[in-house]
Amino acid sequence: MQIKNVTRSEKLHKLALTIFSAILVICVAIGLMISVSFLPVRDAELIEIVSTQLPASGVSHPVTAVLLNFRGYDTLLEMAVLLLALIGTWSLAPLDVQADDTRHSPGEMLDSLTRLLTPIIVLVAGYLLWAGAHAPGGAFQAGALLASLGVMIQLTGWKLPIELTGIYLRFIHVCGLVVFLLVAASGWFNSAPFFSLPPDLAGILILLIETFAMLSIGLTLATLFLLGRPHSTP
Amino acid sequence: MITPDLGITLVVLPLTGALLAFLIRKHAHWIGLGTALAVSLILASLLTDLVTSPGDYYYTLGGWGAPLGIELHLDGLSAFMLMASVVTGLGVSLYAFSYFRIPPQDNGKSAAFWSLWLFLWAGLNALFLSADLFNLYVTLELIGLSAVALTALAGSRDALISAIRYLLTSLLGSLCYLLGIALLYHTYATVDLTLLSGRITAQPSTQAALALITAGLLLKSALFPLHFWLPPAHGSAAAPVSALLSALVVKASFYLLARLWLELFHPIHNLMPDLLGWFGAAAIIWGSLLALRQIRLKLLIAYSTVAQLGYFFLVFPLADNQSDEMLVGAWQGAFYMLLAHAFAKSAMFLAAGNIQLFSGHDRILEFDHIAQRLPLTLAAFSLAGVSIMGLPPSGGFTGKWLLLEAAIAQERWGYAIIILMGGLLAAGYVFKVIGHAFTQAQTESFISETRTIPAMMQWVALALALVSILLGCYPAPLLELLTIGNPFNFFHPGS
Amino acid sequence: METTLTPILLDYLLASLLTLVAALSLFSHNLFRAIILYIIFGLLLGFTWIRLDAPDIALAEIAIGAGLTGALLLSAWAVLARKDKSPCKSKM
Amino acid sequence: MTIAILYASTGIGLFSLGLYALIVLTHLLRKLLAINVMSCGVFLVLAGLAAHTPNAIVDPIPHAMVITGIVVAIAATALGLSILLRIHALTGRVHLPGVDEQFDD
Repeated sequence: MQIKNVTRSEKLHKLALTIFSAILVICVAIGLMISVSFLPVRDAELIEIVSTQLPASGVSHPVTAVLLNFRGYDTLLEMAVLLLALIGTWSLAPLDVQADDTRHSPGEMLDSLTRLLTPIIVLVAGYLLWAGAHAPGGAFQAGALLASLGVMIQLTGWKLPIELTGIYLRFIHVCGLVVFLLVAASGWFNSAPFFSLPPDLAGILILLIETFAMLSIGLTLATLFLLGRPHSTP
Repeated sequence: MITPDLGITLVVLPLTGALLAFLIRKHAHWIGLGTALAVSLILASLLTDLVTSPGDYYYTLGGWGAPLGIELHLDGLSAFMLMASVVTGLGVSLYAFSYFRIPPQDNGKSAAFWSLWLFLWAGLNALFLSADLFNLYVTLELIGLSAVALTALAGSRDALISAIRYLLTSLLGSLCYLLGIALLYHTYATVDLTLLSGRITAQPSTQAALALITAGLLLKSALFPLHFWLPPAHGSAAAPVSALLSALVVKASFYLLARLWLELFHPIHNLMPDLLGWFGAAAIIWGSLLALRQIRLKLLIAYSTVAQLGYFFLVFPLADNQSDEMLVGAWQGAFYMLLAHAFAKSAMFLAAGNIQLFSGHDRILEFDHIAQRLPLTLAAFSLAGVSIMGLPPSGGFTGKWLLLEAAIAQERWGYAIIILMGGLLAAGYVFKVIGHAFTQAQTESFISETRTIPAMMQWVALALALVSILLGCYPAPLLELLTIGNPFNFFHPGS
Repeated sequence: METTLTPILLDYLLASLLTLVAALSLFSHNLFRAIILYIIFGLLLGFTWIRLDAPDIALAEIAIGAGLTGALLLSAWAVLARKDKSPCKSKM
Repeated sequence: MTIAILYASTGIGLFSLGLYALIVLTHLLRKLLAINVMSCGVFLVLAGLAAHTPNAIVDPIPHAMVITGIVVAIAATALGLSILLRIHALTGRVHLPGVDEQFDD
């Protein structure tokens, strides 16, 4: 067993660290507060540009237009970040160790609740996805909802059949990025820059990207949870 | 005329490769190698285009244009960094192709390595091309998280602990950067670098953003005294990963800091250049002294990175308020050193990887006739050492000479002495390794079984080291490449 | 529009509650309580986003920031708690 | 004071609080919590100020940026937790050893 032998010098060291970081953080906070409170009201030029270009983006909800069209490149890279977190996590905790985990169901309550909630959640996710074009919602929120469904199903003791953990599952993980890349590259065929969506098709293309993005995001988030679960073999 | 889509291809190709390597795990190494070759070809044609029609190129993604959409920017400086990334990346890919197929490495690890590395590569190239502050944040996260995952891939206790320390540091750095971006956005209503550089004024929020962004990027580029996370991470990762981390990842944040400095913060700074210079000088001395004290080869090389990073930061005081010629010279020196260091340091880490695989450890005192048994690897280490020390003819020498010239011309003797002393100390730690490589093991260790090292892994290390030497023989065209598009005297467009 | 410019009591309440819950979560002695408080913090932040007229962020924050992050944290806590109780700790 | 400034200041407060906790706390899971609180603070500054415009028109661009940031944050948290669990499985410890502290106690 590790014996904690806290000497006086260690205590002093810790106290010094605490005081030093408290002073540092207070200085940072005061400086930032001052700079924020002196922030002038900026002009609305960019907001006007967003609203004038909105009709050309294919959707009428500005946040979705920014995420999937105006700044779609950011979203593409951000989905890559999510996928790479999955790959990193996966390399640390192989899925096949988890698959043969023996676990009892936490009870009928959760079981029947899940049965009840599953169709509702799928419906709501679908609605959020569709609504994203003109109202709050979109692929990320819908994907997160699907992932929470996945978490709930895992908590009821359902296990992923081992034959599904192969390339089919991985294909759903990447399909969001693949479709996004394909749509983005389609600009090249019209000799337009990367990521340009033709205005008359933009709406349908964005819906296409978002559908697959929702599946990928949902499954990736659910897999991240699955990989982090307690398993019997350490 | 330059083909505008070539730039974004340098991001899309590795991204596609990463997805394929994740999908088809069995052949991940072939996918990785193919991607590396394709990326190199694209870069070659991009460089040819840029040299034949020099200029400053902008590419509007989605065709929206600056304040609304994201723009890519290609000039000599970004092309130079892309070259560093692609040449090192190609070398490391060739090395990793053999490295991850040596028996104790399992297939899952190899597949994970290739996807993570290709994501990292996409992030690096995206960072060097981006002209949008928020997009740069996303690329920083792509680079940071893949670097952390690659460090953790080694799987040992030390690697995991340094990986999580690296993760926390990297996230702290990105959050500081993002908060700075938030302040800039709400002051000037844009995150586009070119637009911002026209609008920036000295305001409280801008000063705060300058401090936050600089602090975040210094943390990520491990400038002394914020280097604490670097040696354990670079010292405990797998050899090809250490090479990538030391050669490219820390330099990406240095590049970003330099770029923001040149385009945004130049007119509003006050004490900052001198502060960065002092920290850089301290890093050279402190990093070299610690490198001398190390008993493990990879940690020695990692501390040498801490020291060499210090040199790059000397450019901030040396290029501050100078005539155009002097300013350009100092910046060329810093970036030339950066390029030479990328090749030399990756060669060193790959050589160290060979030695570690060969003898099962990397304890310097227990090296047993490495020079006779791994001549190619030791040649690679020594040649890379020549460039790190800054002896002529080598890329390291050219870069250091340009910095020294600037220091002497400005009569900043302190910096000049530090530059020379750093070289002497580097000679100390490089010769310490070479000396032990020629002799018998000093401490009697039970002779462990040695392993044969694939020829490819030895030749790649040697080739990268040779490139870092060759950089010193023909510096003129590359130094000229750096100035295409006038990245260094942004505020004197007339001259 | 004028009403949205100056903060009302609710805003002061939310702002101080956010800070308080965050502080309680970070400096709570019990790890489980810290995580639960963090989830409550995420939900409060979700309300804040609604108040700030950002329903998209509110949805994402509640689903991802509070919900899924909370689930990940809790399952990690479960592993830590189970291992700490087991006798294999003595091998340290 | 406007709503925007109030919530941005709260964001600064959360950022500083998280920064302090990140430095002082040693438990790795708590450090990850601190990072998360910090990023929530940054998001509050970024999107809280979205209405800091004439007539308080809300700017959608920071909103999109924050959604991107939230996804990046959960990716980082998940990666951090998985490394933390591996460290715990290998060593039984969840605290970061000091820089000068040897890890073989």
